[in-house]
Amino acid sequence: MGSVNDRSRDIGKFSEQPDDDRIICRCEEVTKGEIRKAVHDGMFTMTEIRRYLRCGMGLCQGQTCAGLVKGIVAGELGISPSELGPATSRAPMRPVPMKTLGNEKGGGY
Amino acid sequence: MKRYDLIVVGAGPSGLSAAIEAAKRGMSVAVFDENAKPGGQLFKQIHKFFGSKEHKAKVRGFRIGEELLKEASETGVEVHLGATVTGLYMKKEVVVRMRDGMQHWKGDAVIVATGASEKMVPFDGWTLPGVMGAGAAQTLMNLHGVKPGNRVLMLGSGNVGLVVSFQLLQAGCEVVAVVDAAPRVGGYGVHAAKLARCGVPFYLSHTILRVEGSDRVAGVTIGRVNRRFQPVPGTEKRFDADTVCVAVGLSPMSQLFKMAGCQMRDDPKKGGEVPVCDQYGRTSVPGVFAVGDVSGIEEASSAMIEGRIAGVCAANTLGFCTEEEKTAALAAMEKDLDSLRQGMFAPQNRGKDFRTTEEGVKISESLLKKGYLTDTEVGTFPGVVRRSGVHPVVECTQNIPCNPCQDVCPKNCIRVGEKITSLPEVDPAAGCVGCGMCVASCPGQAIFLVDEQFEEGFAAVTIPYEFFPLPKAGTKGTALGRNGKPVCEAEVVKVTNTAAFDHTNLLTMKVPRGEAMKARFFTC
Amino acid sequence: MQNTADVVIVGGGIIGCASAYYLAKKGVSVIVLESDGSIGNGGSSRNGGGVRQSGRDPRELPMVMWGIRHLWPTLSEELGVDVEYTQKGNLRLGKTETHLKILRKLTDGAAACGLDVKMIDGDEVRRINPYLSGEVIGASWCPTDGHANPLTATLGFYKRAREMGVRFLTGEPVTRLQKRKGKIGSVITPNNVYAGEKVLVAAGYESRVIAGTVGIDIPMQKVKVECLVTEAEAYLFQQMLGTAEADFYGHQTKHGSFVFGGSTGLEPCNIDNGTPVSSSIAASCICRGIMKYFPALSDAKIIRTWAGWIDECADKIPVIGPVEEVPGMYLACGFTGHGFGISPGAAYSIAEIMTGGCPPVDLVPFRYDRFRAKI
Amino acid sequence: MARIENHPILGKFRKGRKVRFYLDGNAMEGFEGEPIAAALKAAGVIVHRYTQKRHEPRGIFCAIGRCTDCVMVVDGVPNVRTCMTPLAEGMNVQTQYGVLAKKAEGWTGR
Repeated sequence: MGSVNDRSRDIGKFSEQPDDDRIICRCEEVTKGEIRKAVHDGMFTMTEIRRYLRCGMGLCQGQTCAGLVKGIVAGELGISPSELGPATSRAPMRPVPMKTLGNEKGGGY
Repeated sequence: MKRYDLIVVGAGPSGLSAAIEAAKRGMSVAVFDENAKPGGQLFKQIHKFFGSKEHKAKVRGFRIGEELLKEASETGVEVHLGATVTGLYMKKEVVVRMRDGMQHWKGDAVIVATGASEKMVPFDGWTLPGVMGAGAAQTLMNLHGVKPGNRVLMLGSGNVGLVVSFQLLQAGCEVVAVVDAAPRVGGYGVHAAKLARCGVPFYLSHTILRVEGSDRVAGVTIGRVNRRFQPVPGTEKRFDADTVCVAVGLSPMSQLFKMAGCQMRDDPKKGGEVPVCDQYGRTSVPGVFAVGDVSGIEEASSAMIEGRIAGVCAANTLGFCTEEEKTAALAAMEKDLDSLRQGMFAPQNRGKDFRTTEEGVKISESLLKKGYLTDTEVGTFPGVVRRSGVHPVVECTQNIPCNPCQDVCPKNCIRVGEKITSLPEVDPAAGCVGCGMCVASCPGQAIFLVDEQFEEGFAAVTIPYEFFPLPKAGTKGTALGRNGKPVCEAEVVKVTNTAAFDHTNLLTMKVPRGEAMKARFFTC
Repeated sequence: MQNTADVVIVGGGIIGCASAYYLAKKGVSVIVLESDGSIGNGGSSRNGGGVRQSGRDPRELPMVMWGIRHLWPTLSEELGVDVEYTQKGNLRLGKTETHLKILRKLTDGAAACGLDVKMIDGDEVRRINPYLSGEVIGASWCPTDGHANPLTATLGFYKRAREMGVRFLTGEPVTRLQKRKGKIGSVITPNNVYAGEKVLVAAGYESRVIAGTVGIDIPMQKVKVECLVTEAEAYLFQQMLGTAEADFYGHQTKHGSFVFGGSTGLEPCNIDNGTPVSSSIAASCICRGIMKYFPALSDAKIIRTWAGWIDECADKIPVIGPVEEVPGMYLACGFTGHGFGISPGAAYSIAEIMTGGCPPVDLVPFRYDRFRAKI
Repeated sequence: MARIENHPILGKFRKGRKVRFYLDGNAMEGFEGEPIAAALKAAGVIVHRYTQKRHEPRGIFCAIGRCTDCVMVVDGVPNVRTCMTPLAEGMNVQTQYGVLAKKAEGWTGR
């Protein structure tokens, strides 16, 4: 994300589409319409979209929907998905119960 | 903190291969994998692999997995299963969940081989139980012995969609259709042909309009799409299916690299977000490597070589082998890798629209649109000859990197030549003894033995057969054509199987002489 | 490209976004420059979501109390985004006499400022929150404290300000400020030069470097703190929680996840790899901290951890207000890890003072030149 | 029958001993050590949970522990990935509604 991103640039008006009610993020049940609307609310990056709508922040951490969301956001902004840059990835890579995560042993602990 | 010379994340084909090469050179190597069994996706791959001897061609995926595991254990690689790497932290520290606790390890080098996950495409009803990834279906039937459904519609005609469709048939499911929005079959034509002759219909330029059902899949409606992938009204077709499998590609599971601060790139040709790597798999973070699908989606065969290359490279960087040893080892590996990356389906050719083969033969439009060669087209390919006596008919019509047919024939009837992607040619003069090794070895099941002088008025056609129940000699039934439609009555005259065939039965059927070049499957 | 506005704000975190919003409400034209690719990608989205008064330095109390009374309750409606503000009280827990001593001191100070906060015993604590372990022997209890969602609150201010015509530019790192004829003049980035009558620097720790380019230094340091979040769980409680020892702090969110932050004690020494990255030991440490207080949460699965830099001021309260040495320049930084709850009040005050109005609370305690040697 | 008795390539599947477990209180049979999801699938159970917001049914989707669509309440613990969790004798498996083993107050639809 090296280049300046003007958040006031004209991306056209939001218009409804017939498949807006379709679920895209299966975990958090976020629809295509919600994602498209969020772009028009100014959420121009994958990070902002995630934080605004929670898509990709559920149990699977975006494993299934990240690419789909990216495509929708890019389409709405009129850019190529690769220009959007990656969403962040955070540990743990799989859900870990608190009692397990808190139980450090071996390997020096 | 415990430190290894090399930590490998993922015990799939590429990860194990990397570990083996490193351990061979004296490195202490630990491999962590979250699954209960090692081998990654190899143990779900029950089909025979393409390639050459060097690539373990004609060996079934799960057997390659077994060989890799044996090699890993012989070279002293520590493989930890049920060990989930939860993060790749600063200074190449790996935190692993093992059972009820967390372990911290460090590696002087870390090779990440976490593989890929299935891509998805949303459609109305895609969240209904019964819609699943093709890989999920493969896991259920090939690992757990449970049928994913009874009547399955496959979305996606790439190699995964085609291979899994065939495996569904082998598991006893019905495949009601293979559907793809693209205008042409994406995977190898030989994989499509295996399905088509079993009667599976192909719907190219079609998409799923909706999946019906309240609590589970109760039916699927597809429709044709125009060039802009928009549905064409009035072309709807409904299937009574209980399962939909989605095989629309794979995307690298590259999260660990992002966490480790590696420079990333979104590359559609590699399947998604991948770390920026050099030819040895080195990422922008020194000592962190990427191999296999996580560095870009390819076949398991190339993933294994990539792994070996990174293993050697890591050994060299850390002083476990000299520059000369590295150069020598890599030369052979890079040659093998290069030969796999040739032909129409090579990574660099993705999306290209080939009309003729390297030899200048026109590619079958019917194969690309319906999954089968027409009876008239088949004679234009160099593997298809007609002569007296038993002889192979090789219906291999695209340039793919594969040559076991050439290697297994004791009489040198079949020639691929130096270039592994060339179309196999059948030498009309060579003396075929009808051993059937070529039929059983062809990973694409595209070779048949034909004897047009079998009996007065009758020909014998030998086909590869990998289904249960297995017909017995004397069984009367129907010969099906390449398109899966009945051609004529047929009688099984012989069914053979030897250890060398590895579960590919050779079924010889007697058909009227005029149908010898049309009959390609048997049903009763 | 119009690079001139009445006010140029350096920093697109919650302070920058909220200030832009309150300024825009007054009809002021605003440009916001954010160095990161995303809005609010610093501490604004990496905190525990506390909207609390208890446990704060008495100098901060009037501002945060005013914000909780006047701004937070209607913020969701005002911004058109659910900021998930929940005002169900704050329990600051203690397990030892030493803890209780710390808590009593904080409570006495806050009560003297007029805050409704008191010490309660272990049984009373468990009456409010029955999931707390028997190890808890007492707590401070402030019923008007609460929590909100930092992600939607930050982006909500941004969204509303943008709708009102504020120009936001991301990926636009400010390299220096430039004075002109003794006053603030322009704001310079590698790509552009921006000019404003007034400039607000609200760039977290980076404010120190940026203010330094016009000769102003704020004594603060960068401290990396870490948080984690569980999967969504059944609803257990609605209070904001903290501990005397800062083992952990956090709450259960509207969608059911528990968000907790905590301390390993190594925060000032932590490093990163270009972005604030979790350390390998913090999440485990926070889990152990939580389970001592909440045995019921031991099966809850952690799905994500994150880290963020906080701009810790030498005396642990922020710098808010004008810089007389550079007329036209204003500072809002050094929030020391408790900037989220106070942000609407701080931003509202900033907007008032930058437009010649009267801020609702006295800004003198937050002066940029208040720092003195101890002897 | 959803179990593959004899596979043309793989032959007979090696399974653990037969065990009894419970789905929403009803006794079921499966093989020890196989994923809970496989045992359920073999028994014709397809719906694993109903979602929090829309109350829609979900089942096996990835089968390798990535998508978490197949989660259920197992021995009282919600959000357990049934495709990855080995079946054990006497396990108490429950359909998950949102994050609970029963429909919350005011739950509409299924």
